[in-house]
Amino acid sequence: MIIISLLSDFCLLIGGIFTLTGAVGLLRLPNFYTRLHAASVTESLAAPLLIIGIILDTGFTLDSAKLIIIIIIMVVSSPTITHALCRAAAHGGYAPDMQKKKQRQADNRAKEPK
Amino acid sequence: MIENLHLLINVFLLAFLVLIVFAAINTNNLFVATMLFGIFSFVTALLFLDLDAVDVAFTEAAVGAGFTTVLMLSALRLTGAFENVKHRQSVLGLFIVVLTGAALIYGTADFPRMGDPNSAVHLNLAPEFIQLTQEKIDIPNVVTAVLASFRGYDTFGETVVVFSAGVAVLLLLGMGQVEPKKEPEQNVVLRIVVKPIIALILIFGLYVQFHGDFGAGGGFQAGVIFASAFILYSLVFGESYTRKVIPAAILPRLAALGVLIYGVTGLASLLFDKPFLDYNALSSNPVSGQHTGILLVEAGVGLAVFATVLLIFYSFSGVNHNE
Amino acid sequence: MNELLGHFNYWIVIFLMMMGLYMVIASSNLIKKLIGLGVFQSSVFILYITFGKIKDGSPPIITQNVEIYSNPLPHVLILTAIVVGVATTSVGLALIVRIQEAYGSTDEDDIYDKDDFDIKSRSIT
Amino acid sequence: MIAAAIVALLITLALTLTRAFLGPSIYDQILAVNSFGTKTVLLIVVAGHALGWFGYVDIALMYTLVNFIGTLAVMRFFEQHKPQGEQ
Repeated sequence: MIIISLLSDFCLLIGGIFTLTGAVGLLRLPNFYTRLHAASVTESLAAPLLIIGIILDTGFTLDSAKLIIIIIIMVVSSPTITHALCRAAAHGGYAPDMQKKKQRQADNRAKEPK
Repeated sequence: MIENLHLLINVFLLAFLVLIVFAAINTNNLFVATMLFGIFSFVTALLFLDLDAVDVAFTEAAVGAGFTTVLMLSALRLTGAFENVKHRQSVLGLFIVVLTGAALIYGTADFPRMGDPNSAVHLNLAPEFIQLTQEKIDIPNVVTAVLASFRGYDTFGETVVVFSAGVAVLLLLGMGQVEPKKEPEQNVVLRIVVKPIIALILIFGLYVQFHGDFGAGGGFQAGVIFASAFILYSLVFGESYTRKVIPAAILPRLAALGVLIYGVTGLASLLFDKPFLDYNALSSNPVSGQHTGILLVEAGVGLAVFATVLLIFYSFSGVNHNE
Repeated sequence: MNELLGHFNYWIVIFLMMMGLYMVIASSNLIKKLIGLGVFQSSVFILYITFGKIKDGSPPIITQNVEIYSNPLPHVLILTAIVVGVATTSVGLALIVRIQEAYGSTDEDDIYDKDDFDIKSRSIT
Repeated sequence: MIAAAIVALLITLALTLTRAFLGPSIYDQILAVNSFGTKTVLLIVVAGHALGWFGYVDIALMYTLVNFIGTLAVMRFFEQHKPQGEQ
């Protein structure tokens, strides 16, 4: 039983670290698409990990069955929302500014020789 | 340890609430204000959960965070999303608000401390209700027992209020028509993901409806959850298809039917020389009579709330703004 | 310190309430006024539920081995109040949509201006 | 360890809320609000287990669904409204 308890603690720890990482990314990264990336990718891993940590602690009950359903919904719905949001942003005139980045690189290259 | 965690969560949630309202005051974009109001409801419900009010948290999450947000958004679609940038000079308003707040905070000095078991609120009525629920009704959830049986008359009034709100919205906006050309664009991923989730929401709604005696849930919440499945369907597949699944004309009748089920359950007890809404009359055994009564009444509430919520949603989405 | 923690919730709730009131007074947009009313409403709900809490109590759902239950009456009251609150909000929103159709604006100042104009033109003709 | 997870989630919520306030574009705010909802579900599950909230699982399930529907509704109505609004 101590192994399950340790495993549960491990899941909670890793899940907590990932959620924090995602939040820092959401706050610090420079533009919308990178923030979307940070928030959604960490979420897909952190959410199941945290809930699995709780499931291991509760044992095999009705509650844990419902928690598994929550995991399934989250794993399906979270990427869907990300996809729809990204699509809406891209179609809504908020396209990623590739041009600018190339421009920036070109500027950097132009600067370097000096 | 657990005490400290309670305190930490409490303080954090209250701070979130204050920050969210500050941001909502400062923004000019009404879309953002509505979204912030949505998460305000979320955090409120979380706070209710920490304060032992499971049923209230459930209702706030379903009704406050879910339905109100959708409703406000569909109103914003018709009215425009931006507020005038000029803010009204309201030194007087600020003065009134500060004065009222100071008076109220002065008043809190006489309040009982939070969680005090000897405060006047807890000494009367509540212990009796808990006692009586165990003796006479024999269902675990005291809130459902008080809601549907002890204060059944009051809940009947509230169901009628919800019904008449639906009628008022119908009178103001009408049911409208939806042109098929206004359908949302095709998004294959959304369509595939949403279908099983709708089925799951419907099953969850039934579970909440019938599990209300034993845990959090009941007619109010189940009605909104059921309606939200159809709202989700119309968000993804388009309004005109939803109107084929549930025709607009049937909804007022369903809402009236729900109120009618409630009323007839009350009248049935009158037939047996008992007071209105006294469910003991419904069966030879008083306790099982109560069970039957609560089941019927909750079904009526669920049906009425479901139909009214969907009716209001149809009314808002049926208005054609640009004509 | 104990005294402070015992009343902390009430103070924040009143602060929230006043912010909702300020939103109703200060913003001229009708929808924002409704949001302010919603904030006010929710803070009253929190106040009631705070009254119902008993320290170390558990939710009012009867289970074995539990002695203290929190007060179920505020819960019942607030549960129905939430649903009725949404019903009234929806009627308010419907009224705002009609105002938008009639006046072309949901801003209170614009609506007053248009009303004045109409009265004047009627008096001229 | 469960306490640490709760603290991590609370800090996460605070950071996410900051992004929801800062913007700068509406899509950032939608993203932050959706992320806030998901983190709330996680907080309910973890804190509910640690503090013994009754019936927290049902409410977490409800929140997941409401969050999904709410975010979809925001995006749908924002798209529909777009032609009129300025940004």
